[in-house]
Amino acid sequence: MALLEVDSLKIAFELTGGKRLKAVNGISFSLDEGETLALVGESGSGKTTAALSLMRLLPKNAVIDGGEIRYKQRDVLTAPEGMIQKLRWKEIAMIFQGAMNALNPVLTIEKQMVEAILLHETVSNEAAYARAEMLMRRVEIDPKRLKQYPHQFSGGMRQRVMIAMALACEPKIVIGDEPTTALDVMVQAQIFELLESLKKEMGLSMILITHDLSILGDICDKVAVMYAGEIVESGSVEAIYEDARHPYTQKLLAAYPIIGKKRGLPDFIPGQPLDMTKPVQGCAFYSRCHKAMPICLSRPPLRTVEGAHQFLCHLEGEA
Amino acid sequence: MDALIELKNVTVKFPVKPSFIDVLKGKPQRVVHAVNGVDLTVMPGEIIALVGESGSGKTTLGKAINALHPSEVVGGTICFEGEPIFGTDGKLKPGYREKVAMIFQDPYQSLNPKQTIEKIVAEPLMIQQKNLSRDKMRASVVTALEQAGLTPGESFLNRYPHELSGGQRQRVVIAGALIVKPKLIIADEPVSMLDVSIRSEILKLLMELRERQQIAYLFITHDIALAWAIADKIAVMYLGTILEYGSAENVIQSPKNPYTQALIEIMPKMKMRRSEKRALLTGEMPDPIDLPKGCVFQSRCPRAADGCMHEKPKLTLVGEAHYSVCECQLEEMRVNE
Amino acid sequence: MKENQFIKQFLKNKMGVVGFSMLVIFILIALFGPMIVQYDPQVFGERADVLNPPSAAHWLGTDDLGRDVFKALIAGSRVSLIVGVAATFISMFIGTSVGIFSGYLGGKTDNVLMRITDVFLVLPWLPLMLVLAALLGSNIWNIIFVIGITGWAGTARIVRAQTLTEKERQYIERSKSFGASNLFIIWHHIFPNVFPLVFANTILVTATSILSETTLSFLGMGDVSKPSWGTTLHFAFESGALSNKAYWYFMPPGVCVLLLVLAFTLMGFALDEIVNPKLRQR
Amino acid sequence: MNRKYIVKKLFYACITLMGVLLINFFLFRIMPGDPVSMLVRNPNANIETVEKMKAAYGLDKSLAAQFVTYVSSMFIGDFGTSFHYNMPVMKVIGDRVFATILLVGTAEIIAIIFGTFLGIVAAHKRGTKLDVGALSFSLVTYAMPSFWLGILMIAFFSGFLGILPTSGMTSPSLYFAVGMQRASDIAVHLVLPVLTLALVLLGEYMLVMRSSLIEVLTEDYILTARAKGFDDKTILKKHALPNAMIPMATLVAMSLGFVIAGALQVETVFSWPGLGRLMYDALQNRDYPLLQGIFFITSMCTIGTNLISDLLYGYLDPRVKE
Repeated sequence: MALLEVDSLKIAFELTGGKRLKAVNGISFSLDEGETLALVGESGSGKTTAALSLMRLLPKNAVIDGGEIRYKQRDVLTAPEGMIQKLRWKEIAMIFQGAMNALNPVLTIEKQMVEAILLHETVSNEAAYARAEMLMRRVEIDPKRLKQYPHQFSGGMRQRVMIAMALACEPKIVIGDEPTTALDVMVQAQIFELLESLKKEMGLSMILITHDLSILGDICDKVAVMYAGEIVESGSVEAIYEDARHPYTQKLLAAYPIIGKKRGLPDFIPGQPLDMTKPVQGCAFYSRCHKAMPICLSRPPLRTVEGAHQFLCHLEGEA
Repeated sequence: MDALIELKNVTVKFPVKPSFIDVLKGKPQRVVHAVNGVDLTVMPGEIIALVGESGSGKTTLGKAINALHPSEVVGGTICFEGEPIFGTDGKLKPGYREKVAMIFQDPYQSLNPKQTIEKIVAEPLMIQQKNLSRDKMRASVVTALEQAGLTPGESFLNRYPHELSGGQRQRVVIAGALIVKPKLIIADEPVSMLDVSIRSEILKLLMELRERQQIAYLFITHDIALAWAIADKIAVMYLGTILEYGSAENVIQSPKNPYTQALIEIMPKMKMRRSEKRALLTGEMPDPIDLPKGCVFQSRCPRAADGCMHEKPKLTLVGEAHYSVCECQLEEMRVNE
Repeated sequence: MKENQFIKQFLKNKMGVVGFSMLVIFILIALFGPMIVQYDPQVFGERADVLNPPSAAHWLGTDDLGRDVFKALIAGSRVSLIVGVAATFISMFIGTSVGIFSGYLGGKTDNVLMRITDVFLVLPWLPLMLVLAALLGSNIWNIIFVIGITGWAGTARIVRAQTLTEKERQYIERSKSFGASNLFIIWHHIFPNVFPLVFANTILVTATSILSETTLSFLGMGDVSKPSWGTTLHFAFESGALSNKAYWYFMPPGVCVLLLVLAFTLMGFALDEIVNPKLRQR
Repeated sequence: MNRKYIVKKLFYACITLMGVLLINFFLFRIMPGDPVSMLVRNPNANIETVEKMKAAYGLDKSLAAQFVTYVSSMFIGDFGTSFHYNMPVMKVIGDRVFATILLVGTAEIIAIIFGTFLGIVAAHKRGTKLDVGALSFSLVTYAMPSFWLGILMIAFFSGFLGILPTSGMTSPSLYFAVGMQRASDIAVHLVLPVLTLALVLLGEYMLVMRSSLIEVLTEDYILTARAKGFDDKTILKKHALPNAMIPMATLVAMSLGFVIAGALQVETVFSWPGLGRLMYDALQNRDYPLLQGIFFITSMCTIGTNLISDLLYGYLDPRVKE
């Protein structure tokens, strides 16, 4: 049984002037225990909105237009606020993008870590502090630095602190929202290695929100590629890397320069992302697709390649 | 062919603003060694990629070539077409800024939100050719916009940056550089803030401009794979020092320096490698205030020997037009099958 | 943000619209009022006219010298507005220049300018004004000068802080890379981008300036030949209108000051919410 | 907070102090009507007398020497003799300090408590009727000249209701009263001036608290706190307020310095025998030594509170490095 299931979730934002921005348009995915799923998409694809909705952290102007989120068979969207507060951090924790702003600047790291432990668990203060120290050691930071404030850490260190904090209550699922985006490649690799080992150690499930398709091989099991609020293709990382079927996925994969491949300019996708405040007719990728046909102006079907590998396209899709 | 730009032993040292107490105590002035003795030559129409992590001094070096630092913090000589860019009086030679333009990283930040596209693109002319008539200026702006792929140029003149997409903005930035008809463009991470799907579009434009106008590029990037894709030569920088330099093929396919090897090693390969072990550098780049005595990379180098701690290694020829400060192989390297 | 967008946002803000309408009314009164209603503070009324309650002849009654309170209010509106706006102009000019140059040039210039600003920030403004007004004499231009010269320090600090953010922007760097001079950058890049903040601040400083003028005049430092609302209040208080329960004498000028200052404050707050995106209502 | 920051701020405060002294020195040097120039204008005064006079006031020395004498006498608390009271300025001021501190202190405490509270409530319930009400109230008190508010208070509480005294600090009939009787008499006289001053301050505090808190509530770390499972109240108390209080605390500390001088309006209206009233009288009487003394003292207060505000900021915000 899946740990987390999302079923045709739809989310819109109500903007000033009566406009509606449809950020997420009916996405479905599931996450098993110990599994890592990547939600991949470029800016405006709705991936962060989707992630925030899993913990019901959406801003006030967001409206759920339909669909369901089930964690351990319980409905998340309709649960009372008190239940959700117990779910947060204890069951599902989050590593935010840019830990500089996500950490409270006037509180010590220790305080921010311990408060979460004390909120969710009935342990003594000493035990909570001891766990904080243990966590710091685990993410390879001197526990003495618990007494320091966020601004005293480098970017990579802050992200490690954020990871330690996310693990404080031993959650089942950790959501990483672009956890390495602002970091250097070397530090990014270090963070992924750390996450990978922590995952194995603690049997964590993870959802990785990222714009970077190229890093999936380091840490993920399966991928959902998002475009304009929809999942256009999903499957195992191998399937996406080696047998991508959706034209967007294919083109996106070809947009990365890869060392070892033939030298030369990578591919690109002409045009611009959709204006999500306007209604979409048919396939959302139509205007930028190099294989667009007249039929693409009607809704594309969801096709299954094999197993969990699915894509949303009128074309049969050849590798 | 004569070199377009030639750097000889270029250093950039920023004095650290001393605290009040330090002044009272008479502590010696501390210095950030951002760039430490770089030699580099750019030929006309050549693309050189300067690769390094943040803090490696790559952007500082780019700005030094663009004469953006006050001349007193820059040491060594920078020659443009054989002539030093600073006169003996420490002043920048006139006309230099029309030959060397810079493109900045963030297309959202490098355009003034209060200005129209016309004004943004015309800015270099407003500064450098104050007597130009309005009509002529507008004609140049339109030409530059169209060269940068924004057609028809007229339709963009009265628009504001926030009305454009990220890719279009970066094209505006490029148009603003083209308008002075430069021979060298220093491109500081020109595509790193853009969505991956449109990056190559911008890169393609830059390559086309080189073909058409013989523009040389100093391409500053943290992404060694990108450098591999577009550059003729690659220089790998660490802590203000070039550790390895040579043709893209040589540097990528037979890297001699352990740091280059580590950088290549961690680049995404678009395949599963979760179970594979790999050589991963630990720690972070040290503070450029107190430079280590020997090799700048010693503190993180898995192969650092005693000699590396004491003597500063020099770039030496390690292959055909291929230089490196050392020739150590990291273990577990599997470069380019 | 483009101008028409800015206006649209402002029109959506209830506080801003209310404040703006109130201000327009006061400006109309100040502009045309004195043309319609003649008032000469040197002409006193008959003994029978002293401290009369409101009547058809005197809509708001008369003061202790038999002068019409309503007419005094109309005449005072012009003085209060002129002094408030002119003094603000001086404050903003000094404050913005000091702030921009201090922030942009940095280093020693910044240090010197900021230490001067510190001095002006801590000088107790009301006593200083009183002393200066006493020193220079009570004429309207001196009052404008005094309020203007004591009110710029806060603005300088705010503008400096904003300039510090502005000067780190990449388009400044870009401009420098083309060889732009400091003045070019300040004029083309820094000023247009700190302007919205300066504008919002101007409105709030105007409110303060009007209050300062009223206070100065109330304390007897006003220009008696050009009586403002504060002057009227001064005479009301000195003549014991309070103990005589001559509400028509001391209430209306105060209400006028309150409404005018409120108009500016409301607008300033509305502008602040537009300029400072973090305060914007989602 | 580190030592560098403290030393730097102390150093700046000293520079500011010197600036203030300089202005104070020249301002009163060019004021018309100092005793010597008064004498010079007198046709009967002979040159000898004038010279003697000048020597007595040190006016024959160079400007720099005069300044040094002036500064050193300021620091030993020698402000000269009041023309009007014919007593040392220090003594005259000393007699009045208590009244001002009592007035300002009480008003500040009330304003801080209610201003902060209202600001928090308004920000927390942003957009509701409660917010609009609190906001309107604050904007109105903020826009009101404080002396006029005082007049309204007098008109309402004394004139209309006739329940509270309108002026002074004590009743003439109880002039010689001591102990509880005196204390309660002062307390009754204190109500209106304190209320007036508190209302004026409260408006500003509420507005600052409100916008500061609203700004903090949009920060990313508030989202983190929500993600951790805290309820709104805890987030407000433990995460938002410690940040939002920083500008508030520094503002309060800073405004404390201004209030002492700013109480002048309220003291004038209520004939409260404090420093403000004293200053106003000194100005009317052209009592320059006294004026200079008060000016110096109030400036010192502002410099002091400014320094406190800076240090408080350094203490509350760990990000302050230098």
